[in-house]
Amino acid sequence: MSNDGHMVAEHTEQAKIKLDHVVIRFAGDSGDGMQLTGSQFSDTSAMLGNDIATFPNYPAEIRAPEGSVYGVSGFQVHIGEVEISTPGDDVDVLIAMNPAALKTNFSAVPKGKTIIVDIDEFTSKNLTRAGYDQNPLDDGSLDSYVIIKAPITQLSRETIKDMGLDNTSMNRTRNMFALGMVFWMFSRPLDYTIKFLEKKFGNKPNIFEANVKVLKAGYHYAETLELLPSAFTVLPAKMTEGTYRIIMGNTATAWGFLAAAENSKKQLFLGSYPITPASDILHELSAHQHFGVVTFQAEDEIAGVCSALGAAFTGDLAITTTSGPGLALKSEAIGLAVMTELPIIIVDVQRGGPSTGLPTKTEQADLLQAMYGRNGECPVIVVAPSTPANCFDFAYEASRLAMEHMTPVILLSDGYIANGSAPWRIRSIKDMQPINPAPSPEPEAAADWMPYLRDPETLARQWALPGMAGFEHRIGGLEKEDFTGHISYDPENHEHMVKRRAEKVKRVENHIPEQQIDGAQSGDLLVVGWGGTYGSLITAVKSLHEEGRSIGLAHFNYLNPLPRNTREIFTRFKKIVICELNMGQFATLLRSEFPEFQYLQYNKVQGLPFTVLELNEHFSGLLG
Amino acid sequence: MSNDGHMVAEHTEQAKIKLDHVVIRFAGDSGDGMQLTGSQFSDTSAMLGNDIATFPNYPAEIRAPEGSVYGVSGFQVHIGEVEISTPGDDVDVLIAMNPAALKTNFSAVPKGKTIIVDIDEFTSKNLTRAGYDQNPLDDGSLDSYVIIKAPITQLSRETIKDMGLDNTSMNRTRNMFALGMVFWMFSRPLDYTIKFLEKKFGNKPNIFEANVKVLKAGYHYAETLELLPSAFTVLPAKMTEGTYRIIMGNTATAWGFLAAAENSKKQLFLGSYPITPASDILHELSAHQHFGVVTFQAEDEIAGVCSALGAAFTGDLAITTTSGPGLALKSEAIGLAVMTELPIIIVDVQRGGPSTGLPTKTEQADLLQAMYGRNGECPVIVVAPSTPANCFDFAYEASRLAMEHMTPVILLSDGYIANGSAPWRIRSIKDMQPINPAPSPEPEAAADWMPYLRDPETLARQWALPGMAGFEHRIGGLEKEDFTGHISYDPENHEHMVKRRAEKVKRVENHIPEQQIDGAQSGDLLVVGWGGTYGSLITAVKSLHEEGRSIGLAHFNYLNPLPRNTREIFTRFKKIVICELNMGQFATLLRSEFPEFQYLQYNKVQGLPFTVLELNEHFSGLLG
Amino acid sequence: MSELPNYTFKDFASDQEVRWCPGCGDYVILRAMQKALPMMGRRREDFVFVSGIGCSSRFPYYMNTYGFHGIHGRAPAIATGVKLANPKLSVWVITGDGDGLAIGGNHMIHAIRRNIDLNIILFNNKIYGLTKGQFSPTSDIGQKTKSSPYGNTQRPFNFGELAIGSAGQFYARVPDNNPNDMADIFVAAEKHHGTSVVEVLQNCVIFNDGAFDSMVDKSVREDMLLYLKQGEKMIFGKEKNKGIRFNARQLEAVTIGENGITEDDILVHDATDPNPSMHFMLTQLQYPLPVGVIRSVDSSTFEELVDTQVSASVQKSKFKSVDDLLFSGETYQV
Amino acid sequence: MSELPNYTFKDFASDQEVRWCPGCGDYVILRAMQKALPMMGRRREDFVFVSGIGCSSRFPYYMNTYGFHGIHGRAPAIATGVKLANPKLSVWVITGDGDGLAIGGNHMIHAIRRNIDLNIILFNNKIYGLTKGQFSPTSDIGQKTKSSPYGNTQRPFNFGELAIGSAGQFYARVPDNNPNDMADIFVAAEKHHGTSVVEVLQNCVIFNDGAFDSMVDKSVREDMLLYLKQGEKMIFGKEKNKGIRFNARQLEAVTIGENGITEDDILVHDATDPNPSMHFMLTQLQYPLPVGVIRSVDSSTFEELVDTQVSASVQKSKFKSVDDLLFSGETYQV
Ligand SMILES: Cc1ncc(C[n+]2csc(CCOP(=O)(O)OP(=O)(O)O)c2C)c(N)n1
Ligand SMILES: Cc1ncc(C[n+]2csc(CCOP(=O)(O)OP(=O)(O)O)c2C)c(N)n1
Ligand code: SF4
Ligand code: SF4
Ligand SMILES: [Mg+2]
Ligand SMILES: [Mg+2]
Repeated sequence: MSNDGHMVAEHTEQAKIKLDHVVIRFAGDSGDGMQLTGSQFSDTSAMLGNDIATFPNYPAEIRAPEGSVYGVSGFQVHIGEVEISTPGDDVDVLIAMNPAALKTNFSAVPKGKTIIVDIDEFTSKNLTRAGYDQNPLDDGSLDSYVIIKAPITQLSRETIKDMGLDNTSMNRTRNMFALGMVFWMFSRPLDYTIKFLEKKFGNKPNIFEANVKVLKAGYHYAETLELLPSAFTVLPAKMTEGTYRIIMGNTATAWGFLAAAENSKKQLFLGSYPITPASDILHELSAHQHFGVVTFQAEDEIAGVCSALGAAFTGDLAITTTSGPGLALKSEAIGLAVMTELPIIIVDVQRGGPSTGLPTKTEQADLLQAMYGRNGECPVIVVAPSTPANCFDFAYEASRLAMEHMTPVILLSDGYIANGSAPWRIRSIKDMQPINPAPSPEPEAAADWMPYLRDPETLARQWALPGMAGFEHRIGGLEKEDFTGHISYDPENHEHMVKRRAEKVKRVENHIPEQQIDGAQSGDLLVVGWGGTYGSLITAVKSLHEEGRSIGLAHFNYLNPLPRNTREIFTRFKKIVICELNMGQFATLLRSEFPEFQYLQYNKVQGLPFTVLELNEHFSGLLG
Repeated sequence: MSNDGHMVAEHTEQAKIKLDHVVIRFAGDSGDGMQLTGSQFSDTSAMLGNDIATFPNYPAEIRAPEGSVYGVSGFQVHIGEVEISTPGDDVDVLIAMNPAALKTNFSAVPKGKTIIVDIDEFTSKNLTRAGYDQNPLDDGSLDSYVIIKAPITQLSRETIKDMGLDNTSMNRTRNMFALGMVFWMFSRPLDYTIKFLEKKFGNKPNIFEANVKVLKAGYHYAETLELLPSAFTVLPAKMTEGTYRIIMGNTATAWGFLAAAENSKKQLFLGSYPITPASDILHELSAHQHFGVVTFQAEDEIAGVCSALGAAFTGDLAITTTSGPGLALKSEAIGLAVMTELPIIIVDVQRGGPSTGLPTKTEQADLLQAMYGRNGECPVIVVAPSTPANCFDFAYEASRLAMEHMTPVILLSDGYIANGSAPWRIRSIKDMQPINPAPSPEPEAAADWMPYLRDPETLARQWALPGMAGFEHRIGGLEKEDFTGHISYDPENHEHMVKRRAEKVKRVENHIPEQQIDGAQSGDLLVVGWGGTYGSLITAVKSLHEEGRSIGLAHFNYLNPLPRNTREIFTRFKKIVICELNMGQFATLLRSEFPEFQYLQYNKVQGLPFTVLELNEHFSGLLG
Repeated sequence: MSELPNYTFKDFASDQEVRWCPGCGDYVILRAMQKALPMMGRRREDFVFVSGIGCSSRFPYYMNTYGFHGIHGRAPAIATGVKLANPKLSVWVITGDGDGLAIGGNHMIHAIRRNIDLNIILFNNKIYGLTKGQFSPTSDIGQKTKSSPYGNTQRPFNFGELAIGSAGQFYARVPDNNPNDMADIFVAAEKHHGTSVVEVLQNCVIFNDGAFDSMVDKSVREDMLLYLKQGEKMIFGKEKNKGIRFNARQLEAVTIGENGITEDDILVHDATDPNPSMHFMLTQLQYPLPVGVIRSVDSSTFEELVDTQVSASVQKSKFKSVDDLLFSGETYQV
Repeated sequence: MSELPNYTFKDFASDQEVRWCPGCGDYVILRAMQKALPMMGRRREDFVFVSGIGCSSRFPYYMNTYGFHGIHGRAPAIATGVKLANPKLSVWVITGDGDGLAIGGNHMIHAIRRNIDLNIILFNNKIYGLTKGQFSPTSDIGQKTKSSPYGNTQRPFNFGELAIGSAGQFYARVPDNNPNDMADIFVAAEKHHGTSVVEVLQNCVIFNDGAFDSMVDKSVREDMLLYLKQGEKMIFGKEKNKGIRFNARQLEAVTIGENGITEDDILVHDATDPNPSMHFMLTQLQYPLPVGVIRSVDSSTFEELVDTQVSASVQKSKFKSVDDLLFSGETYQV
């Protein structure tokens, strides 16, 4: 290995494979702006027509000491000309802004792939902080990688040394240098980012100019040196025609609710208490007050859900958002929503548990809590989005089901899709399925109206709102007589009502689509998944199916009730394997619902998504 | 029908069947002292060697308007010379102190049985209040019953008219008159009750005397008139020799904890918030401070369980008690107990749900909440007592398991056994299974001690207590590295710890007894139940088994983990029917655990226990 | 909208039979409320009563208005949702000392500090009634109850003190033996702009009978209670010869004509003083016990601030439909 | 029990690397605590730090004592269990303005009113730090945060006012830029018999930088802060010519020598006055902002009352073993 003072790319021949997709990870100190750098890269790629998927990886600390391993922040982008469903397993190009970033991200890079480092940061102080005894750039441990050693700091400062900026501001431009390099590597234009910088630093022309200069310097540096692997150019993916935007899962969830409110002509009310990784939905909706949205940051999760219940009683489309520990706290109040038959939507963006667990990591271990985590017989509708983009659809769908069926709905998102982003083909909300909330009674009906009058088909009760003359009524958590809504301790009425509430949820199956299968429609192996694992599962299943294997994927978005053809689908395959980021919660559900099938399980509880590789191996094994 | 001004018994010939057990229900206004009357009767019977079971039935209101149907309070006693397992289905003798009491309790009395009424209370005002259009005593509707019309009020007042008591005090003695009558009917002595009254009214000799006078008056009245069916004499039951006492389920639970504290040499700490039907455990333990018990009535359920967790950290035997809605609120903190691997016992005295539901009624619908009602993979031990008396054993057992395995335990009692009472053969606590809590480390061990050092067999971690020098350590809800207890975001460690916690609970199966079967040990029908339904189930199964049918009962007290021979037991029967006071929660569990069996279900969700009759019919049907 | 009907108290009684114990103070409060509502000049359908769990919390079932019998302690949170969803409603919270100050204490103090326009009526009987007699956060030290057979060891809250400590802008205290005074205070609470808190000293005949007798019984109340009137001197006693003055660091009760004290020394009650210092000091008085409106300061309410902000955003926004948002910003064509 | 070791602050630092943002006020508090503990004359193993969730709540991991990092808001409840289980321990609660006053507000006010001997240190940075910048119950009206992009519409708590309104017996306030003063206040909190509440005005450099600068910055603090000293006149200002007097209904800041005001008009600070009226008035002052120990009144603590009652019961009891209970009363033979 040599270091000529500027940049050295070694083993470049290994990297010169034609790629139809590539995974790039930016890693640096929390202060290094890696999230911004990564999203600039992914947005630019999307504009060019690539399909993309991204995944940020924040440190748990807000701002850990500079150069420490637990202060490393990462952002991974997967771009492709093929359809991309996950942020990717293995990293093709790692940008490591300091030794700690290299240390913590190194294991994700397979041999033969590229690592770009800021050589200026590999000082002995930083190496010690990162826990290196020796400099990995010198000790041969990276011999089988493409190492690009760029003096990013020095060159960035050099570029702008005459602009009169202070030290900190100068250092802050480093990420633009790295970005410029990567732009060059993948033949991306700079103009999107320059426009972005203009907006961001509009009132600080000096800073704007410095960043652009450094961005260009990085680009030109890479270009001039011509040592970078340029075979990485990724062509646009074949995606359905239309207008697209890049959207994060949590943003999509928030927007889905906005759309549902407009299409149901309801005011949107959010009662919430911040919690990672759900807070962004609160932030996003708070920023959209201009649609008449009321967001109420409550004193705790219980007040959040209770305020939503009050708003639902008063006729709003009422939401509460949280993550696992918050769902636990809301459980008593969700029971009240079931009893009073009011529509609220509870969003649980799942994270690693139990207890505080791994708050910044992903997991699917709240399914049984969503199903059963309440006293008494207390059924609710449970749905789960499966991609960042369809968070929009299921927020919308959850709203539709809640208001049409007058019952709470739990929406199980997770940290992986909530923080991930992907291109989303935008449709006008006018083209979406209409929402017809349970009706309020007509004034003429007042004389013999009763609060538990039900729609004969859905069993939804009517929604009479405070302020409507003649419909004054009382509801509450004590068991109620059907129709009249009077408190009732009658044993038969209780059993009747328990069954009513169950039946009401069950009948939702008539109002949701049948379950689809991707890949083989029958045959050897049915892979079953739900929620946020779709990307990994479909990628693995598709590739095996394309290889001619008899494998299909039934990926569930509707978890309670299950689609009405579920049993039938299961009969079509010889083997069924249920893949979940938990110990087998959906498997538990399916066993109790359809005990006649044998379910295999594939589980992972590491706070991480499935990798396509491990799925491929496992499925291949099952297929024999 | 005739009314000679005093008392008339009709159809007495029908009642003169020789009975080996009899069910008596006292019913009157909340203010009429029916609970006291009933328990005097049952206690006296127990002293005589009868087996008994009782069940109170309070109104939901504290004190409803006099004479209203929802103000009726009842107390049922089942006494027998055979073994008694339930408070009985059908009432043999009903004492109705007013029309409302007759109205609400009438349906429990089969034709041909006896009803005693206070004729003085059948005024037109009271009849209207009770919702009678006509006087049921006059309209022929009671023709096929043995009606005893006694002028109880008039005679009570008459008895003590010269004692200078005020009106209210005079009326309050009425229940003693009724009790006196029933004592005579069943040839019970008065002295136990007289002793009781002496204690109760020790400082009010006038009142004491009045009550005794009236009690005797009732007794003599019945004796003199000689119209009462005297064939009801119930002989002592054949019970195991020993010292007995009558105990209520909640009291037994409280005492079980006291015993566990003494046998484990731990201070008992209870952090609780009152809720029906669990509050009596708090009351009972508060009354036993003299054992060094600390009871802390917290500001809410969350503070209750959290204070218990703090006390467990500090080395106490720590309990929290509640009912369904409270369990929902505690779920987040139970997750913290799982993560910190601290022993606490959470008692859930189940009641009718969902939400506030039917707070004074019984149900078994919190099982799945107990199993799954927490975020993340969060297993706990779950056990359930099955009779008022063995609430003692399972409170003791829950304490043993929690402290030996260092993990939270949920004890699922229910309103039926918690408020019911039964004879209990007392054993010395010295004869009970010893409790060996997870050890605190020895001072010498300080140097390389770690907070998650585990017992290789149970996987329980050591219990180092604040105040012990050299073992300062930190625990918390974030995922911890095994052994060291350091915060760890490591993916593999997380999966390892998730499995550890599951394994720790699973291994408890090696420390609990195998599941027993009552009745046939193999054959046609295995009845499966759990918790508080034991009395009804065993009575029904035994009677069918004695008739020669091939039926057995596997009644579970250990719900998680299940006894290690569970699967094996299930293989021995042709049919398995799971009987629960819910929609099938244990069935759901069993299906997911042992999907290879076909489970039939028999469910009831009416806030009421099973009746032996309905079980008999159902099982007979299944046996064909 | 048709004209306001001429309501009487009967219009506000529901068809449900009232099920409190005979003699319970709750009856008086119910009657006072049914008398007060017709005086408020509002339509029946615009009243919403929200409660938690407890004897007191049965209240909404007896009112012929909209009602929500919630879960234990959560009424202020539910009511906050109701009020934010429709600020035009007159929203009432009915709660007890257990419901509102034990499990519900947090929602209580947060509602108060936000100054959302709820009217919160707390039935303080110093006991948990519905669960049959455990001590509550207002029970006295030493009080023997089912859960404190040896006497309560937890110091009580002084609710007035707590309400003012939570930045409360309206606090009134009223005994349960004068439905007319009580009705007036309910009307004042409704008129007040912001969170209004009314503490009713309510007798539980079953589990804590006579808890307030030493203060509020007819035979003593004129000597023991200080009936506050806006703008008037704080004078009390059967002979109207006693009053309140400030002395060095706190308020004290004095007798006019004794030790050179004249009426000039007696303070004037001003519930509208924005600075709560005097009101806090009034909550410290045990003898005489001040009743009536202790503090009543109007200022902007939470729902107004929200509404103003939301309306302004709606007006200024370039987005008229969610479609505008979806297609805004960085989109691209494929 | 061996002699008390001669501790230095190093004895109280754990082996965990501190992970707060560089420049965060939390570092100062940590240092002050590690300095204060050796001054308390207690053994290391007797200290227990209990926290909730938040940046602040990471604190126990950095202390080489017993520690319990709990769940959000519940630290006072966990700590109550610790203290009741072993009253000999010195139990500390570390919490934030979100943890302690939003989700944990109820446990906070109940701990305070019970007067259990916990030392509660609330890191008030007027923001939720750990969740990356939402407003908290102490955030200012109008404050722009992630969850209030148009400005916060919720009026804040004044924590001092709330603590005293919760019947608090010890309340102190201290800025985060003077570890020595802070250490002294921690020692005073530990000495105090009953619940001690210390509010630290803590700077969050990332999400709410400079929130207290206008009051506590070195350049202004002598003029803006009122350093309270027990038994001394409340005088402040660079020139020590300003002071606090009572005027008609409240406290006010005046200049000595102006408008005929002399030092005699200036009040003396008495934190030990059992009547909290003056202390409450001090919490109402915005200028100058009082810092130091505002209230410190010793009285019997919750755990003492419990302990006394339990010990008396044990002594009086005829039951020495649970067996005695089981076989007592109404038993019978079969
Ligand atoms: C979550 C929950 N915890 C506990 C209870 C039991 N509970 C019902 S009412 C009540 C206290 C009632 O006291 P208070 O609010 O003073 O009302 P009161 O009956 O005295 O009017 C309790 C503890 C409950 N229903 N729900
Ligand atoms: C039950 C629950 N709800 C919400 C959260 C998310 N959460 C963690 S810390 C926090 C607020 C922290 O604010 P504060 O107490 O002021 O501490 P700081 O970080 O500012 O020191 C929140 C909302 C959680 N961890 N658990
Ligand atoms: S128990 Fe007390 S508060 Fe409840 S209804 Fe009866 S008297 Fe009223
Ligand atoms: S986010 Fe704020 S409070 Fe949290 S560590 Fe960083 S500076 Fe401190
Ligand atoms: Mg009460
Ligand atoms: Mg904070």
